[in-house]
Amino acid sequence: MSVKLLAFATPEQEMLVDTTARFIEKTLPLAKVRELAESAGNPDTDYVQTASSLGWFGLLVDEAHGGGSASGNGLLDAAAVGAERGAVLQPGPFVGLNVVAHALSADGPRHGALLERLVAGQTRATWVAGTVGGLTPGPGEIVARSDGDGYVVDGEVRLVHDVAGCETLLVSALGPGGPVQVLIGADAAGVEVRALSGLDVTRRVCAVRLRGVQARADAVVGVPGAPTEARLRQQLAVAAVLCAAESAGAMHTEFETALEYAKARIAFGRPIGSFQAIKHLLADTSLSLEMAKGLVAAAAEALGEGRPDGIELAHAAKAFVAERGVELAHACFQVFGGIGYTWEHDHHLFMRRLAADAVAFGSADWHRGRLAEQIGAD
Amino acid sequence: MSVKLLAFATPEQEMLVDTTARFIEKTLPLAKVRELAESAGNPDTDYVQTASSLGWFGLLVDEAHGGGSASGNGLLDAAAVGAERGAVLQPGPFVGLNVVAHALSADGPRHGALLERLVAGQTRATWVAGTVGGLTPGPGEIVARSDGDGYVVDGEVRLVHDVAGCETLLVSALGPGGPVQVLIGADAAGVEVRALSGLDVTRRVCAVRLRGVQARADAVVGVPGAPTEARLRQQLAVAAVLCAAESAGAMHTEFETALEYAKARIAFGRPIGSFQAIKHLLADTSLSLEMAKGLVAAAAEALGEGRPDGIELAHAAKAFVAERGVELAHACFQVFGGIGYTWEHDHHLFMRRLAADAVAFGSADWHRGRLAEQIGAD
Amino acid sequence: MTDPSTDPSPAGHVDAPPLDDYRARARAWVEANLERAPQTRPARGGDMTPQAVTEARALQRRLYDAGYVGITVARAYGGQGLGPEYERAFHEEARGYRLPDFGIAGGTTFGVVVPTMLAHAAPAFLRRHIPKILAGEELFVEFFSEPDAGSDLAGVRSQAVRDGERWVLSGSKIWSSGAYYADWGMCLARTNWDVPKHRGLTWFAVPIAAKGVTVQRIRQITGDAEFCQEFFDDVELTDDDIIGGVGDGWTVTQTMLIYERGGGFGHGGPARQAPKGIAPDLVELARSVGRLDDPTARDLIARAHVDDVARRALLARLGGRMRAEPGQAMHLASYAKLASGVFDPPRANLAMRIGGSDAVAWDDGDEAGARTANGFLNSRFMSIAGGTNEVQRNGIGERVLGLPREPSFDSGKPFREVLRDARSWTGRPAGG
Amino acid sequence: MTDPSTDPSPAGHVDAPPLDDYRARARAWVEANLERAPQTRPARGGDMTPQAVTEARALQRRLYDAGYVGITVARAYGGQGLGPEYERAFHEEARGYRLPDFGIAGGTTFGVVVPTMLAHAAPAFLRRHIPKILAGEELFVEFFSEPDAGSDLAGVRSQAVRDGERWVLSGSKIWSSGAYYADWGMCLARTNWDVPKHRGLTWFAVPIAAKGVTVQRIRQITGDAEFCQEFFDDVELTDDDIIGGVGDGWTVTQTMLIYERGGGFGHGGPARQAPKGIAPDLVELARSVGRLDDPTARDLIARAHVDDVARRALLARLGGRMRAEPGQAMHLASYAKLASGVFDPPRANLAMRIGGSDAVAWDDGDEAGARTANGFLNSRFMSIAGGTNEVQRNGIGERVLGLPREPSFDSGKPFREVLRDARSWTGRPAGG
Repeated sequence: MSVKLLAFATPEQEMLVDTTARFIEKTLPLAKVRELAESAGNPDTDYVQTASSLGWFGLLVDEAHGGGSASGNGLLDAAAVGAERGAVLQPGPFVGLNVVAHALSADGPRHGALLERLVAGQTRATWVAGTVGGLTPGPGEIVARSDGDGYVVDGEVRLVHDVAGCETLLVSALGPGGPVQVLIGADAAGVEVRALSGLDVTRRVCAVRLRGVQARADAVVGVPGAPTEARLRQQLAVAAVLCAAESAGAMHTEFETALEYAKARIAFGRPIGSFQAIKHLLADTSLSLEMAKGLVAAAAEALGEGRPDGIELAHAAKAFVAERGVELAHACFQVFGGIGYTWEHDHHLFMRRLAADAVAFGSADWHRGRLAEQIGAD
Repeated sequence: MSVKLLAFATPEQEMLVDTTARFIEKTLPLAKVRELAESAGNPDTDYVQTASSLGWFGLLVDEAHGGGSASGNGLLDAAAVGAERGAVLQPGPFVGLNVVAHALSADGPRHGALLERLVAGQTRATWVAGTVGGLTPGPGEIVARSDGDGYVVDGEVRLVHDVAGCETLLVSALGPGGPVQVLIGADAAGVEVRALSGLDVTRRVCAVRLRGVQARADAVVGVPGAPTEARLRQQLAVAAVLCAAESAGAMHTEFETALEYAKARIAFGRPIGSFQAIKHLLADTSLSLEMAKGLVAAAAEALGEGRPDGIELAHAAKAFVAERGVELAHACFQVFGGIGYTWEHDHHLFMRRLAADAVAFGSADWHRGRLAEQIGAD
Repeated sequence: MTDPSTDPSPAGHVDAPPLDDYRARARAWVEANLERAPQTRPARGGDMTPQAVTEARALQRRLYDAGYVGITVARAYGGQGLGPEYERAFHEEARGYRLPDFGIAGGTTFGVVVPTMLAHAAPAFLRRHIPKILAGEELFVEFFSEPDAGSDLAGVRSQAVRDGERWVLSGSKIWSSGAYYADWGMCLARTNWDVPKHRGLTWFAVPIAAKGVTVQRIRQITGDAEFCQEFFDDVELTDDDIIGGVGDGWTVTQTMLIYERGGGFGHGGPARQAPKGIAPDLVELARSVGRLDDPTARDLIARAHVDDVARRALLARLGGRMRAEPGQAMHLASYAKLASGVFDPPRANLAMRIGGSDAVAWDDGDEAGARTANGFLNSRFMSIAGGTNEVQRNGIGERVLGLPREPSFDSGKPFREVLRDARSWTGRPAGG
Repeated sequence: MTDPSTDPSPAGHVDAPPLDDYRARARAWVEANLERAPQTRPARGGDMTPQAVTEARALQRRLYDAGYVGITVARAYGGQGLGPEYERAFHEEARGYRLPDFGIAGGTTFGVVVPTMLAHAAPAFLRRHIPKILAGEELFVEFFSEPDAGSDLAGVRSQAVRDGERWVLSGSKIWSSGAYYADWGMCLARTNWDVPKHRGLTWFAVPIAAKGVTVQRIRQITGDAEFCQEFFDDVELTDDDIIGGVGDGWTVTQTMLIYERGGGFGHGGPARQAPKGIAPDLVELARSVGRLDDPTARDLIARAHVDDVARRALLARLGGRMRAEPGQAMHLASYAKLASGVFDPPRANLAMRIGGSDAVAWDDGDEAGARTANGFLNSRFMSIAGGTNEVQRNGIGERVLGLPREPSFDSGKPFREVLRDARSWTGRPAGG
């Protein structure tokens, strides 16, 4: 049951989506996601390497570094993959790793060796960004002081995804001349990673604390200041779109499950889906879902094509999906009734994920705030 | 069909409500309200005098000045009257006049003669208040400069109710030492009253412009500065509660009319009210209406008793009714369907009134803003 | 049913010119023949004056003679028989120029009636009417809703009774947009009372000037009067006036509803007409009432913008889905209709919040306030007209999502009995 | 039906002491015998430990012996036979002191089960059970919902079959709150399959320790497990265990639902327990996440406060309406239930917006985040448990507003046939 995030898919996209869905179904279906959640585990190396062989981590990377898209618009392809992942509540690595790959790829050959290994699934990385001058959403922040021709970075960021198994962190910090990004080893001196308890039991989040961590000049990504500022806007938009795509996938499965339940469950001598109350709730919810899918695809398309409205659409997509995802989970809960209240039913896994995704990489309030800043600017 | 704003009413309150409802039904029923609206007319002197004989304008006034309540809580009584008025979309005078009477009554015997004539329906007055130091909601503002032992006032306030037929205006202004209130003749030099076009065709609003208008010392109401500031908070709360009471009445009739229509209208071989879509919409709407009535009564009770939470409840009541009133009109419109789209059907008169009331004496946003100011203060 | 939006047959593309040549010629013609449109569209009330109609007809005729209307319509019916890319090219070149404005009836004629006729009417009918329509001589409206059959679209009671060679039409229709200045009505009538309600219906073309037709304008909630009610007092029609087959009215209706619901996306419709920037209408409103710097107003505008782009993205997605599932087009179009019905009212409320007191009372000539207030009063139009939100939700629930049907009390028996039984509703199933 | 909330008979007020004397004695007893309650209530998960239950029983016994439980209950049943003003006086004096905490089963026993029994059970039953309940020896829960009968409250399939002098109970119940530490269940069972569903039901008191009763705890959405599922494997009961008449279960249920829906306002309940100030829970949350000065957070809190006071005002209004229309009490109580069902979820969403990332991930021991997240997961409880929002809306629509009934497929025929017919639902009325 594919999410069909794309109303039109090229044969190459169909293939990518199909192999992705089959890989997930075979390797980490929902029952195994649940087991992993109960044991506080994370996907193993095999999972990551197979995923890399399907192309998950190279979609935003140039071919010179082992990447390549299915359709020419790698972000649109990645969004389609993200939706299939979200549909089965896959844990990471995905969004964070793709953001790092995207950032390194944009930086040309400087970090080419690392990039190639990321694309090939030989090593993992994620993005650590708190509040960087209002360009990225908190929580927490990191400051970089000049130190010779490098930096010393300090601070804490909570709500970092997919840190488990990472060797490298792409850290966004506020430096003396504006934003700066540096690569830091996860085991470098002064790096402390702390697991947090979380609402979303299928995806672990950590806090990352840096105390006087050294970053040499060759660890810098991009050009600090205005160029990194522009880069951060782009990175955040990519993260927002991919996170929203995963949410749209989660919305899809949650909705389909409620729909099937409404057809099967009998009350008052009838299937409950024959009552207008339930039928209309599901119709409205499916409208919301269609809009969410359409908007995520539109944002991915525009941002991936480098269109001027790409970043704005990314903000809109994340804002829409953040609110509508939670609303959809509520609506489906109402259809499930009591059974949705049990730990054994999968509903709560989706409700938790959608509420957590609503905050990850910026809440609806935060993204609307960015849009509001544009008002009157044009 | 009484609104029954009060779940419990004393026999005296029952009597007040009953005579009010019968007076309205006989004198200015909806069909006549509509005629008055089409001709841009206003209630005549007979209407005002009979209303005064029912006690409409003395409920907030001490007995020494001809006033008196039915239950000991004059504001609660006035809210019950307001709800009956709103149910038949009565134009003024009511809210503005009662606010003026309330203000003069609080000022002791200084303006006793005017007060007695207001209570007796022999003359009319209304309240002109724009933005006075954030205590009252705009639009517009008036400034008072000292001039001998009196003031000269300048400024414009839009959205003034019930100016037609008024001889006296109670003007709230920002003076040199804080807020000040003065009585000004509607025909005084420098006073310009301009009728506006409005959404609510059953109640006319005007803009009042003052240019160098003289107010002598004996025209001052209350003590300028902090005492008037406290007085303005109270006046605004009274206006908010009475306006919300009128809205609750309008909500009541609009709802009852939609309910009857849902029972009578046939579609798809059934009365439309037998469909869950319509039934549940009306159930939710009636919940909202019950809450609105309960909250307006609670606010009137507390404010009328002088309880410390009175003003806070008044803000809450106005904020709730402002939003829920418009929402109720939308819900009923959905029940009426096409017929609600015609000028001949009464629905639009209620929709217009409720949307206009939502702004009068402060929008929901404004009243929530006042509540938000209290957060952390206690 | 084929999807008429993507199947312009019986048009043929035999001798189509190269697109670039066509575009260049169109540009030249437009520049030589059309006036520049004014920068801002005048705010139009409901009124189309006879003079405005006459002017529109003349301009339409010029375009028709030059071959720039009916570009995708077959030559046999007065069109050009070209592909939609030619139509798109012409409209791109004509942007910024004044085109014929037939008001709301123009939208009905060209957006709904013509494609529906092309899909269902007999060739003889099409040869008779389509060229005249394209030339601006026949403006059509719908005679569809009735006072007692609003959302219950198939519950019409106007009837056409066969009388020898003739049909005799009686009854009443309502909510026909712009009928007071149109030439014809496309009218749904019951031709058989003894079959279930969807099966006894037939569409007719009715000349509004015919004997027995009375048109009355309806004063609307805003005070305007662009809609009408019609009364048919034994109007005589013939078999030539039938669109689709006798008793086949519901099949025709299904096509019509795709276009009515805003689902006619084949020609690059709504999604491409996206306004630039963030909710420009609300930004203009906030500016005109001095609230452009108010954080609450800015948040509301951002909120509206998010929904706006989601709605545009929905239309694009639906276009794709309809191409993939043409048989579902009518039901998928319900999403577009429902989105308008669900999102228009809160957006209008939000405008009222931004407008504040200026949207409640205004000096004459202060357009921002009046426009916001009228927008508020009008905002449930799409939740009600042409099938309420509830009807769309039923359609989506049962036809798109496959949910079990509701108990039906009007589809299993002759329509005559439905009306009788409804009068004594008890909530008990017939057998219970 | 009389309103049991205002009719404390068969209690008699014969030798009631003057209220002031009573209050003074109560104060003295409280000061001498009770501990001060801790300032903040400890956050309690779902668990009632055996030790906590034992402590609560001992404390309850002390109060019982002193005459401070069952104050309004008749003396014949172990109570004091006094008016509600005495109960209110005692609780005012006891405020700030530690009272017995039986957890969620305590609320069920004293808030729902006792008043329902007093209204319907036979005197012999009441003499047997009420004194023990008041003394803390018998804690009751409801055995009401079933896996296949949730909102369809009367659709229960657990059955009690008469066998000579005995009744034999089989089937399963679910969502019984706190059954794992309770003594008895008040159980609704089908005693006749050959009448319509509301007419074949009977309530029984079932000892949880009885042979054939199995209790399993259910792990909930939050990870807690305060609810249980029970299995009945030929449990033997007698006529003495019946509450109300055989086949009269629905009458008893109607009383019970008034209390379940939060409509037991007779003793000055919810409306008086208003928290002081503006949404203190949300203010505390905003403070703990450092957003108390954030304008968006402040607006959200004000928004929640407006709804909070409107809900309290609703309860006060409903209390008044129920006194005026006691026959409508059960249906009016649906407003209270629906208000919770409708307003709880958006309030929880709003708390999540205020909590932001702190409500999504937290260090162990950071209570604000965990509490907000759990509140979110739990927020639909009142929309679902004990009859969903939809069921309440139907009740309000049909019974309070008088709207025409929906077609019913389960009330006009034996329940046995309802189950059979539902399996082959077609949406067609039986006769169509």
